[in-house]
Amino acid sequence: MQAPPGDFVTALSASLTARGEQVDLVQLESIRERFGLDQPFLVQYWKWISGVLVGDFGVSFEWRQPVGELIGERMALSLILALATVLFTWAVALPIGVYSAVKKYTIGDYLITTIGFIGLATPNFLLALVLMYVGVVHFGSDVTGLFSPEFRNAPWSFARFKDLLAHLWIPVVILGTSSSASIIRIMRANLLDELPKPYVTTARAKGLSEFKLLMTYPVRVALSPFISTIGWMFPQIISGSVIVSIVLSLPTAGPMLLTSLKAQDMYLAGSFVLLLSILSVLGMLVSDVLLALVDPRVRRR
Amino acid sequence: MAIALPAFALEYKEAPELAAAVAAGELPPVADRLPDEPQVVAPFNAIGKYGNELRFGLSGQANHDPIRAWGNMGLVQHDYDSNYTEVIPHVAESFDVNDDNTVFTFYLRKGMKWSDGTPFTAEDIEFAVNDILLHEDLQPVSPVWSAGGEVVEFRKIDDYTVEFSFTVPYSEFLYVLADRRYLQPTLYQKAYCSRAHPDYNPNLEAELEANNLTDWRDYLRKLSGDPHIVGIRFENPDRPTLEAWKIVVPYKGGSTQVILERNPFFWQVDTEGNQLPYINKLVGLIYGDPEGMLLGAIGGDNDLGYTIIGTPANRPLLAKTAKHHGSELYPATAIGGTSLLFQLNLTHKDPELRALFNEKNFRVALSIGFDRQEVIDTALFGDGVPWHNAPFEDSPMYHERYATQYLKFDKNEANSLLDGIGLGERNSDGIRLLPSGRPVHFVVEAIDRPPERIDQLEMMTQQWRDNLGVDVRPNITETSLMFSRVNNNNHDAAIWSDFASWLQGRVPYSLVPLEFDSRWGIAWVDWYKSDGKRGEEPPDHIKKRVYLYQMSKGAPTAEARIDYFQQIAEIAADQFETFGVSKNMTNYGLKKIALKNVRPSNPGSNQYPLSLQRPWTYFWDTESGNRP
Amino acid sequence: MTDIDKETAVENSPQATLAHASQWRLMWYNFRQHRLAVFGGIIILILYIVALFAEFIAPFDPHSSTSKNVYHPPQLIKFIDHDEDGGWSFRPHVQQMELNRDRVTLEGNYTPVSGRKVYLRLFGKGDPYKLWGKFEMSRHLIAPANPGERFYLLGADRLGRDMLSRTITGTRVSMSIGLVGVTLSLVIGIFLGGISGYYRGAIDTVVQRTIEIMIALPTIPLWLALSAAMPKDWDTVTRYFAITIILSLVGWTELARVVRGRFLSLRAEDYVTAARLDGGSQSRIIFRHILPSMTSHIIAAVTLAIPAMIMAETALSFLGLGLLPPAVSWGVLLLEVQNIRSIAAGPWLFLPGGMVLITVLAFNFLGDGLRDAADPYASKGH
Amino acid sequence: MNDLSAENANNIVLEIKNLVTEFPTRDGTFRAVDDVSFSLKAGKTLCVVGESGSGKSVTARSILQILDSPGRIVSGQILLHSLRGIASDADGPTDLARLKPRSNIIRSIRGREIAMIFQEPMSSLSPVHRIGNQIAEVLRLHEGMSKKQAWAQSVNLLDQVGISDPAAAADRFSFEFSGGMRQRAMIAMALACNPSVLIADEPTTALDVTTQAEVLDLIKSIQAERDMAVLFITHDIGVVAQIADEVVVMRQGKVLEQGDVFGMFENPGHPYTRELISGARDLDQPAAQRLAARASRDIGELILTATDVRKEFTISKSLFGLRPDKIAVGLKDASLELYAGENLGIVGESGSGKTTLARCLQRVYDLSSGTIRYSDRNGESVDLGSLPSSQLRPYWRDIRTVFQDPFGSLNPRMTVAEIVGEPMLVSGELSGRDLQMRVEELLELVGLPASAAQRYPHAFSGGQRQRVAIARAIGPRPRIIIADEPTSALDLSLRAKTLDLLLSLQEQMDLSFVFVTHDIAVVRYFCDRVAVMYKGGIVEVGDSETICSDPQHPYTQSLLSAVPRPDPLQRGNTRVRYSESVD
Repeated sequence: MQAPPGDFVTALSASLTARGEQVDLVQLESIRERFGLDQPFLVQYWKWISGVLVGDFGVSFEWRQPVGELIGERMALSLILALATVLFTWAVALPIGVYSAVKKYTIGDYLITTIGFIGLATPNFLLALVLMYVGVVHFGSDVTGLFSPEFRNAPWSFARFKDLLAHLWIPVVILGTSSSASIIRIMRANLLDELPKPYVTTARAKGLSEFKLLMTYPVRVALSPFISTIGWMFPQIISGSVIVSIVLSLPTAGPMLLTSLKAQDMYLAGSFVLLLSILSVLGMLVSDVLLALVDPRVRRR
Repeated sequence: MAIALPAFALEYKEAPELAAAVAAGELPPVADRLPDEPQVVAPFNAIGKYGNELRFGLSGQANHDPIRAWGNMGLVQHDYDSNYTEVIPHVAESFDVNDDNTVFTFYLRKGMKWSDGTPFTAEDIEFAVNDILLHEDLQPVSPVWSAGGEVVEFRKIDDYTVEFSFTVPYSEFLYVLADRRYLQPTLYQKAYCSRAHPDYNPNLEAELEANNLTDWRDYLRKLSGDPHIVGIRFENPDRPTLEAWKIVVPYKGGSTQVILERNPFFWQVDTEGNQLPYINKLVGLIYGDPEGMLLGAIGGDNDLGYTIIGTPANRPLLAKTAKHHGSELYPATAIGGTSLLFQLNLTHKDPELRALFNEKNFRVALSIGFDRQEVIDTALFGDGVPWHNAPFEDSPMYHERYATQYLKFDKNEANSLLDGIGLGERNSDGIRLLPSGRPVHFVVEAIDRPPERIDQLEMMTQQWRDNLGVDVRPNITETSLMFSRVNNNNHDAAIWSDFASWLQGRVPYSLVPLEFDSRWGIAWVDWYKSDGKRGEEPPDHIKKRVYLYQMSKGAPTAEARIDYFQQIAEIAADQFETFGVSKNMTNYGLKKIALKNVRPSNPGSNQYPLSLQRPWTYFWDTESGNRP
Repeated sequence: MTDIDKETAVENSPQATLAHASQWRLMWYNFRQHRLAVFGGIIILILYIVALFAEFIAPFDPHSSTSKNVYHPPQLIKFIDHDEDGGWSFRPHVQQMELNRDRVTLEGNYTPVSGRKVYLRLFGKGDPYKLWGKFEMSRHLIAPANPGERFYLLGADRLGRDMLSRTITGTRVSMSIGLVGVTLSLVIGIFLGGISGYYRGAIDTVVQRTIEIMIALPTIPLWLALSAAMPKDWDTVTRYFAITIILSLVGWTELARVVRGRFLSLRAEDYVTAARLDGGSQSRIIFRHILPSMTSHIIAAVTLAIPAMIMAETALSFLGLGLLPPAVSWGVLLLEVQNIRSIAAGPWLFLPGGMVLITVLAFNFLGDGLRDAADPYASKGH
Repeated sequence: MNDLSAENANNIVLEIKNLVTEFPTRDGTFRAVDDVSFSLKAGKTLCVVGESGSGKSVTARSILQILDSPGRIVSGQILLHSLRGIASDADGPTDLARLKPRSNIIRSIRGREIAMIFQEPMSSLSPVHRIGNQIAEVLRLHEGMSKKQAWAQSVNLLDQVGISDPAAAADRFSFEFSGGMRQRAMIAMALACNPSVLIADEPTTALDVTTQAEVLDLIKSIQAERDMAVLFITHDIGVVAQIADEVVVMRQGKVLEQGDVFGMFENPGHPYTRELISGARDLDQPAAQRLAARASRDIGELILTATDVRKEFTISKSLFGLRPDKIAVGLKDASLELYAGENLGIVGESGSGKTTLARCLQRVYDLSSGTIRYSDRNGESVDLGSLPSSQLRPYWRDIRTVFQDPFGSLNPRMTVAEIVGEPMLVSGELSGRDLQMRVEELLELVGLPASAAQRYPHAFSGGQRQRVAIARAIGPRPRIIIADEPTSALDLSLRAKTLDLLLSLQEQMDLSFVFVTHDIAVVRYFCDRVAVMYKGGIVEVGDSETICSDPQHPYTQSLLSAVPRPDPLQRGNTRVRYSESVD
């Protein structure tokens, strides 16, 4: 973050003069030493990190507020968006993956893989903009942001939660399309490995119906690699959500990260990157734990 | 227009919400809330109805302009009806200026109160000026507060009279007090803000600790706004203000909307004694990026707005969708200047490029070397007139030669001019060569917004390469990176756009290199800024212009000021340092048709914000009086 | 001597010709079965040819703009030309359109000019250009019959520049970024994957942990930080390479995992132990015995990595941190239409987005087909 | 139909008449089962024997219509005369062939009237479901039992099939069971609904000899108890001789001969049957060729001695991969001698450490402790155990290996010429024209046409690939060849031929063999001396004939008694069970 030339103060003076404010160089100098920006990089970094360990994420230069206050709700919303996308992806990818594996090399299979790839291939920021435009112009729906105006600053209540869900479907669909494509292919590959296995024939010899047999045995076995891939996909969803949030002006971590990076607001930007990374590592941890729960082989070995 | 009506003849009325509060005993009756003689304002269309809310949009990084557009409370303000050439009383009831423009006396309204009910007296102004503006921790103060090298001297004559005096004539000072950037005198209530002030609050250290701050200046900013950047004042809902609406949902990092509500002690009434403002609440929706704001506007979420969304490219879209939510196009007029100001770096560090740029014929060749009409038809959809960075014909400041010389496209003349200054040779790609054999190649610095400015630049550089064999490359970068390069004089050329109206309150930076905006002579700007300690001494013709400009600040009459500017423009026309592309044209934002008392148009530049129209007289012309 | 038993007499059924088939012929035989993969391969071949001869194939100079054609809609090529007296002749042409703009709302709309046609000619003369910066040429694949006229098969952008030419020119940058970036991450991937796969022990754990950390980092914020750190005054070419390096810095982890996985499974094969017992040196075992059987898998992994790179380039450009105008790539073209007015003014402006879609689809099908065909021995037919 | 008297015709449970099953493939339809007819009688075991690809397994699967796609029954009848259960309605037997594979009727028969067990113990049970649940599922499906009832019954069934502590076993997963226990669980699942027919598709092929013997006894006892008809599919003549009542011999989809087991073994009708039986019997005694060779030239001097060779494997490392915290002992202080020109056998069940010993002799593994003294051509002896692997190269030319899996031991991407020529090319001994000459000579030696040189491994059958592996082994004129179960992946008929080839090569090239196997018959045929291994240790060493006829160590005795003799007359001799002595 420190790499770009100049620092917060040069960015501040730039944005002010851009709007006709008259800011004197000497005044800028006083702001710089008040924020401790004139100290060497390592000193600043050490002060910040030691603060983070004890829960104080430093103060944002631009907003003169503790970073903790600023990013609190935004990180929570980022988490909600990511979780919603994961659930959406699972709900979509699982059945489609199973269908395309069972109906291998039929029209249905090719159709689904193509649609899946289209989801993977369309740049999601483009999809976001077009969806937003269509939403506003043709349906007149209030699309921007995660809350309609009256709920934006309201305390957390069930009504606000309902309002959140009403707005959440657009970003979730956009993010979901790109991630579900790869998951469908993984599920299909896993299932194709399991179908010819002998325990499937044993189950058939026991007299189970095809559908029941499919669901209880091969799908159940193919589920465990499926869950572990979700863990690996979490970071991808997090970073994808940054772009989509910027386009849709969502009150999540994305837009604020971009503006803080451009304003070179070090502590704010640093905290975001730190927390986003922790979030994705947590995602992977959760998926590993889930894997152990689902697959006895992992548990008992 | 503000006419002084005898206030006592009126029976005051107030908004229903306030009447209820008065009945419940939370508020004193309206008569006690208003000053003895409240300012009486005649609404533009008609007497309004009290109504619920008005919505506006804002976007971008720490952008306060759209919020403060609704209320700037200077002692005086520009007069909308005199096209901003005159200054009229505002917070001050009246004012006198001595005949040699050195002493300015202001008379306040008796009984006028802050939004928390405490009386507003000369003591508050004295505290704001002497204890904050001129406090040594906040030096140096902006040059506008001094004249002839001497800082302003402030004297409180009695509870309702104050006096500002200078050693030399400074007629422009009234325009400084009217400017939205210098509202310090009426910004700080002594009782409320003294807790943050070292001289008044003994246990300041403890309070700083409690708010985990380390510096009293941060505490002052948190309470009542940044003393240097007055725009930053909407973070504290308890801040006592004189504005028509006070902040309720503050503008903080990460907030998605800002809400301001009616100030029950607002000191203005309409001609029928109704306490203003008519509209109860202002809701500012914060968007992540300009596209989001445009979408909000198309969806009807912006009742009155022209900044950011009002570009020529958006106009067809705004026009088409306005019908769906009862809006109409709202003109944001131009007060002068050009859509793209092209500035070659005349104090370039590379001697060969410096010599080339300082050749007047080179600059003339560039100006007449591209087809302005083609650029206007393409990048500005034909909505433009070739023009340099100067006031328009209808402005008293108009200088015909400086505004219109070398505008006609003449490819052959341009090429012969270039041959004339020794650039006859060309390399295999057809690019002209400098005497040293180096190809004529340089980079123009530009920021990534607004899009139509980049389009104009791309077309100009394309035509220079094809028509003249001069290889100019645009380098489109992020604002802060461009400034860190240009301010250190490491650029070849740079572009911006400017509203050169040459009216008071703004340095005409394409005439005199006194601010870092004058990117054509950064070394000279350094020289003036450091009183000669840094930078480069400018040639005589620039020194003469700066002298004339300093004199214009003290010009006793408007005609004297115009004469000074005509002389400056005459010298600048001879030098022809910079050139423009097209007149700044009227851009169009959106306004709800049902919103009344709104002036037919407003200048696009944020130097003359909406507040000069007295937006507290706006009202919803619907039977419920509420937003449709 | 024991007699040659019955089994060696391999009758000359189709299997026989296969017997001599080397690994590559076998893969090709298997690959041909995938209709979709073959189709994908053809599209990619065409795209790379277009990328190679971009200047020739594009009808106009991508930068030349004309005010009369701002947001000009796409024109349909009509092949049969009916002249006045009812006769017809085979002369491909497009209907000329004219712009008139509403003074107040600046809304422009195009109306056909009756009787005015722009004729097209194959290999006609058009805007002069320098193929690969060296060969002075002016012939284009399709050019207007009489020079000076212009046609817009895929519409024009906000400066009246021909979208078809700009998209074709963009192909060169976007497709090559994918290639260069992937080769870079391939080299790193094979090297690190190989080491950790072959030597195991400490090296392996170290490499594995770095891979996991790299994957854990959310890419976009990382790119934001890296790109923000990139000095902005580099010209487009250095910026282009800096971006490919950034992309490959993150891309190699996937390839390293594939390579390591293959290495581990092959190490356990008997014929690798046999090769060691035959006295083969370390390098001979790796390059003569292990690597050949991995090339097919690496190719499959590569073809799946390229689309990810192309998508990344568009994402970077969107954030304004990738290539910037006046460079032309699909990412830049998408950046320019990343606004509401473009959606309203001209949906055809989103063609580059479509090109990204087609390319990624083609690469994925090709990659899938290659991966299935990669192991001629493992998959004994479907 | 054979000459059995009419009265036991009435207890025919299942009759197959002129069954034809086909597989449509890319290059034309492949007829796997061609006009097969036979019938199963209650309480009787019918063995279908044939080599791989003979269609025996497809026939079995056709009965329950669980053919892998795209296989389907073209014609013929499968008549089920089940005495009880839903199918025995008035109008006689139901023809399973006519039923649609997905119909309810066929499903109600599967697992209820006809049950089936399979060959792959490893993957025939789902790894993620508890054993108890997988058994209970059959009960709840067909008998409509409640969850609790079904669980109790499955614990009871596990007890019946001889699994110790059945209640705990029901709770565990398949990967926590040994091969034998898994097969018992499969049988328990098959018996759940007391079916009238049990189809066993090579259930013991993948098991060790001792475990196989126990499973065969289990099936025998259950059949007697429940008067069940058993269709037993195998390729092992020994197993047929032990358990079959009637035998059907199949080859390439056709039934060559069927009849009573004793009649069949006395005077086999069809020449192919004769060859099968004699092939098994020949193997069961010392090779004539070997005895002749030994007569003409006796065993030479000592060339390889391994003393107290110990090998430990680290299973899992501690957190930072520094100290191994869990180790498994692969080999416990094994000592062995090999004389020039001799065939030393190493026999033992899976997990006995015989392959580890072979790898240690060849120094593929580093030894944990112990020495391997090898005296080379000019008499100098060296301890291979202590040499670093870089100096082993010359010795790897004298001691060569032939691997077990023909498919895994040849590099699929190299031609036969490159594979066989590799040792000589690497050592720089030969190149170009003379290398090619040498390769063709070697191929001749192992009985492959010179034209095979340019072909790739995928063009050859298992037997031919093993010959290429042998050619590679003898390339650098070695003195010792360590063969790790080279014949166990081959069909019976091929096994003898390969062993004969090795014997003839021994004579021509003065080789000595270390032959690792689990097949006692091969030991008697090929080896002069044999070492018997059990759980990492050598329990007995000695002349192969004496050991096979008069074993001293109790484990060797139990091992030999478990081997199914290819002679029905020796059926049912007393079985010795070896209970592990506490060591």
